[in-house]
Amino acid sequence: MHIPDGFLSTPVWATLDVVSAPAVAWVARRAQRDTQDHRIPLLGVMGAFVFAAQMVNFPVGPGTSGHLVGGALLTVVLGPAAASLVLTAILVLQALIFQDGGVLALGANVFNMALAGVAAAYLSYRLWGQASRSGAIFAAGALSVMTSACLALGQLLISGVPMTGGVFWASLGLFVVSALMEGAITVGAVRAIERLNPAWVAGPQPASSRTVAGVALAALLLVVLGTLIASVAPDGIQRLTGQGVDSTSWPQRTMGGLAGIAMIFALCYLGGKLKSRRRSA
Amino acid sequence: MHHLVIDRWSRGSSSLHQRDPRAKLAALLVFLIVLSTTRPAAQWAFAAYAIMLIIAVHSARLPILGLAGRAALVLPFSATFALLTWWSGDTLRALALAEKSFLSGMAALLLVATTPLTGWTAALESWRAPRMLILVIQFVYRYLFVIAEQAQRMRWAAVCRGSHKTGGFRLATGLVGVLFARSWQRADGIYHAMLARGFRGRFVPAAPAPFRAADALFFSACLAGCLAVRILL
Amino acid sequence: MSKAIQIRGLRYRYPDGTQALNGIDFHLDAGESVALFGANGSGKTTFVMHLNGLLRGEGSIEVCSMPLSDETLEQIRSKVGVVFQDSDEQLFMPTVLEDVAFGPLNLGLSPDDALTRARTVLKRVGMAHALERAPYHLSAGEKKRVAIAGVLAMDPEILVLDEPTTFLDPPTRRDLLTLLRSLPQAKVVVTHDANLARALTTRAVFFDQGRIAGEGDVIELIQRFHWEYS
Amino acid sequence: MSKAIQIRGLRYRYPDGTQALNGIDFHLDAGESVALFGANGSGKTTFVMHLNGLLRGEGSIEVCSMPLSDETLEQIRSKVGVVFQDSDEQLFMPTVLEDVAFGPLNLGLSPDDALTRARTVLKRVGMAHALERAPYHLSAGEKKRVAIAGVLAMDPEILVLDEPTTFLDPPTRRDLLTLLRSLPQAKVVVTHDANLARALTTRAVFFDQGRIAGEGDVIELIQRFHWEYS
Ligand SMILES: Nc1ncnc2c1ncn2[C@@H]1O[C@H](COP(=O)(O)OP(=O)(O)OP(=O)(O)O)[C@@H](O)[C@H]1O
Ligand SMILES: Nc1ncnc2c1ncn2[C@@H]1O[C@H](COP(=O)(O)OP(=O)(O)OP(=O)(O)O)[C@@H](O)[C@H]1O
Ligand SMILES: [Mg+2]
Ligand SMILES: [Mg+2]
Repeated sequence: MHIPDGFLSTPVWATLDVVSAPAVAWVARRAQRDTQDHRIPLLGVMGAFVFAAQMVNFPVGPGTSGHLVGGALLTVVLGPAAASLVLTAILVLQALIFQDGGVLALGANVFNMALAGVAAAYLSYRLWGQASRSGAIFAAGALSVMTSACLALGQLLISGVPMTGGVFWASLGLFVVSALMEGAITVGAVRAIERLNPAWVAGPQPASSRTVAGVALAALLLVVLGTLIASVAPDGIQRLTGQGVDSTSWPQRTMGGLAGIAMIFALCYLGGKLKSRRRSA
Repeated sequence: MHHLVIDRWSRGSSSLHQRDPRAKLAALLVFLIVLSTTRPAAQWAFAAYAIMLIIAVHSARLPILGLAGRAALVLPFSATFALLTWWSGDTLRALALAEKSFLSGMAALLLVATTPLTGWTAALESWRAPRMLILVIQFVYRYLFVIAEQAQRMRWAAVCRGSHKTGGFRLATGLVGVLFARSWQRADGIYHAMLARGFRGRFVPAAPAPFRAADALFFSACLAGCLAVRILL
Repeated sequence: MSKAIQIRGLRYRYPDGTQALNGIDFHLDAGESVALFGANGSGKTTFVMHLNGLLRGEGSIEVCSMPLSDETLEQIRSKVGVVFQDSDEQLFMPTVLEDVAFGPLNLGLSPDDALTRARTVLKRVGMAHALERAPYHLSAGEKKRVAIAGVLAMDPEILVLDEPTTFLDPPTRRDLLTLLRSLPQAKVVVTHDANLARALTTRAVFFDQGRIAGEGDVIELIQRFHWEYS
Repeated sequence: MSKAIQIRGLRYRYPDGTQALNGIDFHLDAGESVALFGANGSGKTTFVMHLNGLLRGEGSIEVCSMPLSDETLEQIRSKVGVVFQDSDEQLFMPTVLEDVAFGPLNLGLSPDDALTRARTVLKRVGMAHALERAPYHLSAGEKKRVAIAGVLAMDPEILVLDEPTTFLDPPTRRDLLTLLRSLPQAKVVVTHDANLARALTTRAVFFDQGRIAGEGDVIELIQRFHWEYS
């Protein structure tokens, strides 16, 4: 879900722009570091490939069809840093040229899809890759889409875009369906690619850091859940029952929500650090 | 192909086309921020923003309807939410939501319709956007058309052989797999071509154009206009 | 003689505004072979994509006396087989046999019948030895043969070939020529190659900027437009 | 006469195990032009990729009396200019001018000098009107000219052309031929087109399954291998 401009309240888009810009810079440095230079054209062409692959219709179940979103596929093929970078490039082009997602909202869209979505895909692949490759790829596809979509929904709610309970649950239902589709499509696509040349798909990293991956994934998912809860909680009951929103209090609500997210993330991060320190000790 | 039209527009020669990409990008950001922080009740301000955009489109000698039609691509999304908002009883807010997303889209389009890709990527780069990101953007854009066309023809080939009957999941994965393989090979070919022309792991940038007084004037005018509307209306 | 294809006033404009076809009148008799000449970008490929309704422009198109419309589209697609310029774009299934059987399966044949037909056709184009190979790893000439087999397996009445000999070495070209000549179907051959046109067709049509600038005997047309370069 | 290229016992195996080159001996005199013939998949493209070290097989390669090694690689790449079969792979920069200036910039020229040289070369191939255009909007023939310009801008002593005329219409082909003939460099031309070979080169080499199966006068070789199909 690409958020256009005009939907997010100023603190929300501003915060996410401020968060995403250095994150992208860091991702770019990582991608450059663990990339041999033959991958510069590769990354670009893979971006174009994802654009094109999104045109291919996948029939999924009776009467429905979906298309590849591609975040998880790129993560599995290129690794997380390069995948983030490619997705960011795609989002920039979509915002400016294809009117898909806003310019000020670019930080939010990059955060949801290129950073959090890729992180979810990468962590799932790493966590479950040794146990069952297909399962891990499925989870990577599904969780990346679910993460991005829920974050976007939460940001819209925090920004005070009103939504009745019915719409809220319907959106969540829709997200679950598209997440499952993305999982299935990603598995199918990776299999097809492997059939042509197994060397194109990197295996998941060894399992030594599975705990870290597990904690990090849990943290990420908690943040997503936290965003949703924070966006609904303060006067969420009121909103869920479909009553109007008190539009004077939105800055407070926003700040409250963001603070909540930050706290959850900090807790998870600390937990992960402690755990890994104990392991290495 | 939507982006081909924009590409053609961006090679125009109006005074707006000639402004430095940095000035235009900065003006876009000012416009978007001012627009984003305008209260829903200030409906006159939205009218003023629209007029500013129309003047700019006119001075760029671009077809206003063509631009508006393309910016309207955001409307299905924003209309849905505007409807929801209107439902919950906030008519002004609903209206503002649709107006903001449409005007923002229009402004972004105006930038890319008056600035070739190389221009605005160079501007981003001079503002310290990671070089790697800029290169990837340029490559994605360069090969978008080539690979999309390949995908299109593969789909056609499947349609010719009656794919709507059994064209199932397997067909789609097969298509994506082959498309991937071809993209990968193409990337290899491109890399070889770069090596053959002396590439040593670093793109040598060409010299940027100077920032002129006219560019500074243009940006100041945009800034003043936006702020005046925001404060006065 | 009955007309295999009859086209009047065909115009097509790409979504980006390029007017690729600008009023084309064209006809093909049953069993006849016609060459399409024209400069790069003159609209030949665009035209060919209309023959089985992949693109839909203005004007009237009749194939085997059926006007092309949403109802007849499917039937017409099974009558007109198009071999694209680039075989890589045409071969999308993981193995050669599966690829060729794809069309017959869609025509409603049982899996067994479809595979049998695919095998027969592959033998005919001389590719019976490569049934289980991935099309992706074949040589250019082999790919072209498989692409043609995929189209022949649909048992079309009209064969449309868009620059069929690019990238092929002379012996493969000769073999392909022999194969094409032995096929009884009516043919529309898009090519820059005067030799190929002379060998396969008798009549030719010359495209220029989306219009037909000349029409007539192949040899005469090649001379008129200096369409040979040696 | 001094040798521009001297190769002995070149072998190359692709990572997937395909033995594409199987002991090639080859030489090119300064200023000479040679055609490479051979069936699809006989190893011509693979061979050509060795001439400037894009692929590295076993055997000895000397270019302008320098043995090819990691130290000389850069120098050799600036001496041997390869024009690929697919121009889309070769034109990767956002505008024509930038694309052609890419090589000179890498050679260490100042941006101004690089742009000047790019302009000169583009004028020479007749593309001076398209400096600011994006390569993907060009026609096939224009793309090929720009690709050649990009290579000429490196000021190579040897030009290598891999099937330079595919997809080009006859007039564009003729123009390209005139252009290539006017260039003084030594040339290696990979082609399936006997006419092109006769027009550009005097000597030819025939590849067969990664080996050289014949060598000699172009006209004689074409006859010996029946390498013409009309
Ligand atoms: N998808 C597209 N979108 C926009 N314009 C297109 C598209 N495809 C082709 N064109 C344009 O339409 C015109 C006709 O193109 P077409 O491919 O039919 O030419 P052609 O005669 O087949 O040329 P060639 O001999 O090079 O294959 C050209 O000007 C081309 O640039
Ligand atoms: N990237 C690759 N990986 C593995 N095998 C390859 C690769 N590229 C080419 N080959 C194989 O190497 C052999 C030589 O291929 P090459 O492309 O050099 O042939 P060619 O003489 O240029 O053929 P053509 O006339 O069709 O262009 C072929 O058998 C081909 O299948
Ligand atoms: Mg064509
Ligand atoms: Mg080759």
